[in-house]
Amino acid sequence: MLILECPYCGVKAEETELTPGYEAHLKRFGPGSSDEDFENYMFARKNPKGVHFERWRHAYGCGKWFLAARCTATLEVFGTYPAQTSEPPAEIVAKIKAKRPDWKGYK
Amino acid sequence: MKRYSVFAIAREALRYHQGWDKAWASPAPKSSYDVIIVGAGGHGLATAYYLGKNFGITNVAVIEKGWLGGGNTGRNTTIIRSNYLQDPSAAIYEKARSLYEDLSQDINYNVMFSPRGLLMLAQTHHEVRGYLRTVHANNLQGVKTEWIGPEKVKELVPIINIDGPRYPVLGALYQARGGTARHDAVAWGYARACSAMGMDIIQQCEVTGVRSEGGKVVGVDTTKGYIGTKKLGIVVAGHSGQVADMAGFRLPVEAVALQALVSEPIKPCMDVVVMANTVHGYMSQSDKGEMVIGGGTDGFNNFTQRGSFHHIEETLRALVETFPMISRLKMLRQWGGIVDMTGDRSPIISKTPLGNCFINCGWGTGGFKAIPGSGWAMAELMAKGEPGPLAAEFNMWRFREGQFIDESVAAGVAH
Amino acid sequence: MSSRLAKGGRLIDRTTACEFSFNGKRLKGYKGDTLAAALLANDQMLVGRSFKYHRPRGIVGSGAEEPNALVNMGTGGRFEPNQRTTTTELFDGLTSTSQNHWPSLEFDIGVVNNYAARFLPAGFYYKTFIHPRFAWKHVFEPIVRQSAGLGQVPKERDADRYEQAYAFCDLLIVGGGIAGLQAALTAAKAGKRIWLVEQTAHWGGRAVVDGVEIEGQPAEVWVNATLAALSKMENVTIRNRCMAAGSYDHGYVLADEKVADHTPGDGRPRHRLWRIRAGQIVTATGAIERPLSFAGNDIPGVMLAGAVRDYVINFGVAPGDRTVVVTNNDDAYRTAIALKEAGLEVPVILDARANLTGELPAKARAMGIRVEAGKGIAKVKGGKRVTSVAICAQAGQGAVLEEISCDAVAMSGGWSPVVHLWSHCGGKLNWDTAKAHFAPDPARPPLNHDGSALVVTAGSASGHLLADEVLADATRAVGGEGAPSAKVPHEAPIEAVWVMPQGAPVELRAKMWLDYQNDVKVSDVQLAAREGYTSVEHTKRYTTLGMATDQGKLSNINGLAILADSLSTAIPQVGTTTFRPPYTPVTIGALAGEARGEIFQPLRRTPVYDWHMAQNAYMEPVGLWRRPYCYPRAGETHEQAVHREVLNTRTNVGLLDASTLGKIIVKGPDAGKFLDMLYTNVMSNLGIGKCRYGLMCNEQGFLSDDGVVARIDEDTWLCHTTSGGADRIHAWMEDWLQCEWWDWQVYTANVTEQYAQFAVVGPKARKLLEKLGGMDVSKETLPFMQWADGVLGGFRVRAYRISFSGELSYEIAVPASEGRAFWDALVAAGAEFGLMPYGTEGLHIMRAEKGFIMIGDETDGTVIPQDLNLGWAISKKKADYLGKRGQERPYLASPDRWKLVGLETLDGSVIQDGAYAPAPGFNANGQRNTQGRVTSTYYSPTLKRGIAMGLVKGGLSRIGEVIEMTKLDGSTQQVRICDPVFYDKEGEKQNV
Amino acid sequence: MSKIVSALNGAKFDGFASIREIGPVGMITLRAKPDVVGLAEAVTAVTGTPLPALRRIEIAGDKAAGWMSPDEYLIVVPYAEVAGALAVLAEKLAGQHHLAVDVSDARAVFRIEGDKAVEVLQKLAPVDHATLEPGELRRTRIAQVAGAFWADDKGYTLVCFRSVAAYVMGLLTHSAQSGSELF
Ligand SMILES: Cc1cc2nc3c(=O)[nH]c(=O)nc-3n(C[C@H](O)[C@H](O)[C@H](O)COP(=O)(O)OP(=O)(O)OC[C@H]3O[C@@H](n4cnc5c(N)ncnc54)[C@H](O)[C@@H]3O)c2cc1C
Ligand SMILES: NC(=O)c1ccc[n+]([C@@H]2O[C@H](COP(=O)([O-])OP(=O)(O)OC[C@H]3O[C@@H](n4cnc5c(N)ncnc54)[C@H](O)[C@@H]3O)[C@@H](O)[C@H]2O)c1
Ligand SMILES: Cc1cc2nc3c(=O)[nH]c(=O)nc-3n(C[C@H](O)[C@H](O)[C@H](O)COP(=O)(O)O)c2cc1C
Ligand SMILES: [Zn+2]
Repeated sequence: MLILECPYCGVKAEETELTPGYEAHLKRFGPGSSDEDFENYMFARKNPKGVHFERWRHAYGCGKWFLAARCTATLEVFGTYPAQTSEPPAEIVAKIKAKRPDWKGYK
Repeated sequence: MKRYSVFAIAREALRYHQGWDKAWASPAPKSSYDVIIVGAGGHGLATAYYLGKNFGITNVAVIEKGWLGGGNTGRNTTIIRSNYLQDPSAAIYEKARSLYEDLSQDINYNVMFSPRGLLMLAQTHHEVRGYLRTVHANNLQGVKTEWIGPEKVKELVPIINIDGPRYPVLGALYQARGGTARHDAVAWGYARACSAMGMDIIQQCEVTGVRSEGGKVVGVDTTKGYIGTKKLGIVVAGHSGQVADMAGFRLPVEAVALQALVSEPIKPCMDVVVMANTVHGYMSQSDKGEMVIGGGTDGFNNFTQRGSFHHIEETLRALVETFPMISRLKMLRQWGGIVDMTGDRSPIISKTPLGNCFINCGWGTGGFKAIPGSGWAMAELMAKGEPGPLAAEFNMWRFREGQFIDESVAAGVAH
Repeated sequence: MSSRLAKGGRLIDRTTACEFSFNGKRLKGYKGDTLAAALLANDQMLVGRSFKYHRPRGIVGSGAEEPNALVNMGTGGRFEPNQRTTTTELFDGLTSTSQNHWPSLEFDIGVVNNYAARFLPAGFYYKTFIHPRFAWKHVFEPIVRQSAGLGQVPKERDADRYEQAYAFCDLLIVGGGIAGLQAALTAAKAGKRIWLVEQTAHWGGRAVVDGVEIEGQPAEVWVNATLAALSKMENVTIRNRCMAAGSYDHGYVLADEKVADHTPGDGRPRHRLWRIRAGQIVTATGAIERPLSFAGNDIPGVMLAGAVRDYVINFGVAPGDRTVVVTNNDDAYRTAIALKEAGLEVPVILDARANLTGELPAKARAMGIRVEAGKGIAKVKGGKRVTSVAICAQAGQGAVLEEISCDAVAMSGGWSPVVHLWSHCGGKLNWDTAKAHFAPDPARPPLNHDGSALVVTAGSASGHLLADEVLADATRAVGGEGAPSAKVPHEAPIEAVWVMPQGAPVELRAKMWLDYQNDVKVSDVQLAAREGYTSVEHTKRYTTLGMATDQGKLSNINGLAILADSLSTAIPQVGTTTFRPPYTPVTIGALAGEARGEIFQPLRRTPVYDWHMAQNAYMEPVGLWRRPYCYPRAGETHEQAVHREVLNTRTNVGLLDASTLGKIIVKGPDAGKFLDMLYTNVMSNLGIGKCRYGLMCNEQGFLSDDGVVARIDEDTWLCHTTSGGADRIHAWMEDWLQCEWWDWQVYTANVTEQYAQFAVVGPKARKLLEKLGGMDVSKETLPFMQWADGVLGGFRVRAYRISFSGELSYEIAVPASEGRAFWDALVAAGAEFGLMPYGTEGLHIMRAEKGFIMIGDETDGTVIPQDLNLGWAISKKKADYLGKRGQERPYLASPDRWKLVGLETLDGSVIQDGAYAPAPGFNANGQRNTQGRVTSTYYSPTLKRGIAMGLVKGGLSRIGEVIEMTKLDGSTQQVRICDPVFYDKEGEKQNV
Repeated sequence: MSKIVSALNGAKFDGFASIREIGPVGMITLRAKPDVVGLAEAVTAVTGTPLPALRRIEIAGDKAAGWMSPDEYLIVVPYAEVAGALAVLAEKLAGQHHLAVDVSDARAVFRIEGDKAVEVLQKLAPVDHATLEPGELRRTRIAQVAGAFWADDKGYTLVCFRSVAAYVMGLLTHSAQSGSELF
């Protein structure tokens, strides 16, 4: 039963106040994109056993989507940040690297 | 291998059961095999078994990182049914169900297949229409199901509350020869049968890398060293993403936790399996007497084999409404498994971008019932290099083409 | 013979007697007794039967660990099976019956299994009952099932209520022994917000029974003082009768408070489930004593030494007159001493260890108790109770040296820390060879959300067995210093004993019970090992060791030690099975909490809900809404009512409560652009005051919702969604705005519930509105597909000229607070026009008569708009919209897709719901080929025949063709493909 | 205006805390980013309060302004004054990207009062009351539905959606029953 801090309203929300939204930082491919790009956008998932960047919505609170860096094996949360972010923030990446030296990085 | 029978038991009883052999051998890996199956869950073991039985391929190793049957095969609610809506699903699940009918005799291991009847309650008009559709479809697919009214539901399940104020039971989709089997026995029985054919089941051995040459698989790195192989079958359920990654491709799969629980045992009170999808709960009573109850999935990637507790609460609320008598039973144990959910919630039995490497995954919340059929189809795919009709539509390219096999459409879920 | 002692009993109140019954016998106990203590006080040694062999079972323990003494308790709505007598507080009027036997506890037919035990070893059913095939289901399984299951089945609805509550703290301390109390006090003084929970009704744990001295006083004095100090502290919350059931990720702990189990029917909730979110969890859960494995160790009268001591000291109950003590450690001597001090006989203490150097053996000897070193029990004799023990050397094979008559045996195989809450979220254990137990490894704790230790352990839960160490550990666990001093006798080390005697032959091992409830013996574990079920998890599942209702609290460690021995490996190599919640079973009612009956789920009501109910409307769930399906009149079937409602609407005027329809406002400079992405057609060019029907698809291209969009002003649109779709579509809009197009200037607001919305439908609709008066609703001022604000009958309204029925139709929105009054006004004014309300089924039929699709009927998540001939609503001009790329995929673009058509039977009958159209031949899997299916099918009261829509290969190009459709009885019927618009194809009626 | 009826028409329950459905209360959802020019003035003009900061509600008599999200405010005014308030907002925020809508009828409002009023909420919402600051508006989950509440010295005001008012009343009633006090 996770708790994640909403970066918008600062509430340490328990999971039941949130709705999960799976992998973050997906790039949308629309008309004109290749079959492969579209398939990857829609379906291919990193699904790592380890550090994962993912989407959550503070559905029962401020209603905002935010992103979280979380380990899917230990459920440790390295940080949360606004959804209006194209790549994981540097300080979160640094924190993960410090804690998980063998982490292969976000890409 | 010593045949199991009541006579064998009697003979052994006289000497305090000192004479039984190992159910399966635990050899060290050979340097190479014709086929390696990664994952000794039900699907992996059944694949190996039918490779041997149907194709005579026995130079096979099944490699398991933990103890065989310890993945989802060892932690599911054992529901077996084939009343699926879409043709490809109905075909493979019915194949599996029919193989279950005489699996105990086939592998000389009592898997306790118990076709006690299964019903899926319809509690809204929408669900009624969805299940009627399934009955019509099943009739054409050769799957025997029927629609029954609320009185018949009550007759089959005396402990049910059919006129709950919120969601009265309007009828049910009934599969008389759906039911349950003893989950561990399925894994153990197949393992024993594979071992008897000379296959190697190598436990406590994790695959850590997949090696290829010229676009074709040549072997795997494991915690017990490198092992060569001509063909590789990846059958690792919740860990499919990880092993696919080793083989260099990505899957339309997310791993999430699915939970289940049992109550304390009570005397027999419910002979059939009941699924109530409107309120999200399903329940059966095991031969030991516990009520076996399936919970929901988390909506986030999770490899911990434990889920969030509120799903258990949601399930129990639903079931207390449907079966008021369970309120004063007690939850004895809860647990979770890591299920592999695909983009259309249907499985993948497919060739892969890597030559001679095949994958069987995506059974998600409902693959126990499919074990014999899936093994049968996967063995055919691996032996021939091309899918047979059972597997054909479950290829991994269907997502790109948009050819979904979507079961959720009939108001159903996939347990 | 077990009996009540004349004196003693810390916990009982001899002045308050409680009458209770067991198997119909009326018995007496005292307030403060557990049911187990009271049963023992009445010499009720035999309390149940084991699971598999139906062997006689007596009380072994005194708390949560008890595997045997389970009863059916209560009657009617308070009946409960498998109630653990050792944790059940006695109350006046308690009724109980024993379990798992027939016809009676004393004479149980099922005991034949016991005589056949040799033929029923672990896993026997996997090896047999294989032939003949049908026999398993029809012969063997029924027998297996009939003998399985413990307690009886509750028959009535639960008479009690339950509740749940949230709590938050810095530190949750689990366990109210001296470790828990000390940890709580230390942390509380440091200012932390503390919760302290204890599962029993009492404080102090073992120390108060064991005669420990703290700060020079009996432990009880320190316990009371500490408790008093804690109770005064604002930052401390204390709960007894409150069991921490499980620790979950990120510091979530469930604790089950048994509020009124001991005072049933007093009006309070029976249980309260606390959902505690703790910064950190301190488990001070103590240790559990292990049985010893000797032959006959399951005969009633053989008990844990600590439990025997508990009964004597806490309840003034003697489990036996002559108790033999058997042990491998010093702690059990406390029991011998307590028995002796209570004036009871201890004929001998058998200690498996050769050298006894501790203070307690010396004290026992000094009290005149015979102590035998290096000895053990070869066999316990007796049937339904112990009659004697045969003594042997621990070292040998069990040659009997002497037989000693006795009526009870107190055994101790050492103590195992309670690690459940530590282990569930991943805490690891170390094997401590010196103490012969698994203890938490502080270096490998379960992790919290920030990567810190989620759990720390304190006291015996850490593996410390001596009170001074316990207190020091508890202080350290919460970062404190300076523990109170405790005086404890020096204890010599334990010596691990896994079978007694060491070289016991198989005949004896087949009589040594590990799991008392599930009848798993030493020989069963050895068999599992022999057969290759060598992982401890395999052994568990093959033998069912530890899977009973006590979850192996007594048996697990002994079992894995036997397994390790059988495999000639070390215990840590074997490891433990997985610890899973709950710690002890939790009532399902408590887990369901308040969510029963009326508040099982939210039931969404429109402002007119009460009116519908007062009319006896037949309601149907639509999402969480409840909507009238039809309004049957006296003597009418639902079907008749629906037909009447349809015909009346088509000839007079009908009234529909459409308040559930989703209404979302979308506003901003980029709102038009946004809606053009969301809908398949163009919304940006919709004129102010106008309405347009639109479709929404998901990114895959599948149709997900539809509805009418109204342009309110320059930068505001109002989007109607389906009733079930409002929240989903609103969330979907926000998702795109927040996560993809966050630089677009668009705001949304879900105003679904702000309005009551009613459809006034039928040829006389306009007349009715004109009668109410206040705004011009003429064709000229308010033409089809336009809207206007105004006043009707004195109400502020927004009227839309839209039609889902093909009739002249207005949808009129008023503020929800005025909804009921407006509805009443319509009903009153409508009387002269023959107004009748109609329900969802009438709505569905009328839309089907018109060939309008319904989300959820014509769509099922696999259908694209093109399949439904809705190409006209898909803009060809737009470069992009959600779903466009998905629809370009080969399978979605294929000309072979099934497309929407009308369907009618040749004889006018109604096609069955869900019917398929078979096509010639079979597919590669032997399934009949198909060419289509019905999506909506009704009897049309307007046309007086069956009408349907369906998806058929080839679609409208096949109009006029006759195909077959399935029937449930396996036959088929002939059906003609036709235009899906069955009624008023030119749309003349709605445009008037 | 007798035809205006709140969701439960003033239902009441007295247990260890007293529960009252009140209303109708005038409410406006105002969506705008805090940096919108004139926003604070506009809000003050309709409520007499300052623009609320993160998670705060500013109360002035029967009017209030609450922070709902980074771009959303809740404006509370007497029911009859909503139209006027909307007009003021429209005027003051003209030309600025914003959205102001009347949601008075989409809501149900409850008062929970009594010494142990907080215990009623502790049974229903996953909220640590000790961490709430005075004047904090908490949006959260009330059992199975969304809700928001804030405290004053007499008790709590709880807001939920109108369609689930009866459900919420059921929850509050269940929770406030005498004999089920938590502490
Ligand atoms: C709680 C729950 C309830 C369920 N209920 C039902 C039900 O009622 N009916 C139904 O039909 N289905 C049900 N299912 C689904 C069903 O259990 C699964 O679909 C099925 O068991 C999958 O079998 P498998 O052999 O593919 O996977 P598994 O049994 O999980 O086997 C995969 C194996 O691969 C091993 N592995 C993974 N990675 C590696 C590696 N790198 N190297 C070596 N080995 C590896 C794993 O250790 C594991 O043993 C349920 C699942 C769960 C979790
Ligand atoms: N000498 C020995 O061999 C030996 C062995 C064991 C214990 N002891 C003695 O026992 C005492 C240990 O003190 P302690 O405080 O560590 O343990 P304890 O056993 O005295 O107290 C633990 C308490 O935790 C409670 N508890 C356990 N699980 C719980 C749960 N899930 N929820 C709520 N409550 C729960 C128990 O009911 C018990 O009251 C010391 O006096 C020690 O000397 C001695
Ligand atoms: C169908 C089924 C029935 C079960 N019955 C019991 C039971 O009676 N007692 C028990 O302790 N566990 C029971 N379990 C749960 C297992 O003990 C175990 O929790 C589960 O297999 C998952 O493994 P794990 O908890 O070791 O991770 C059952 C599991 C299944 C799948
Ligand atoms: Zn937030």
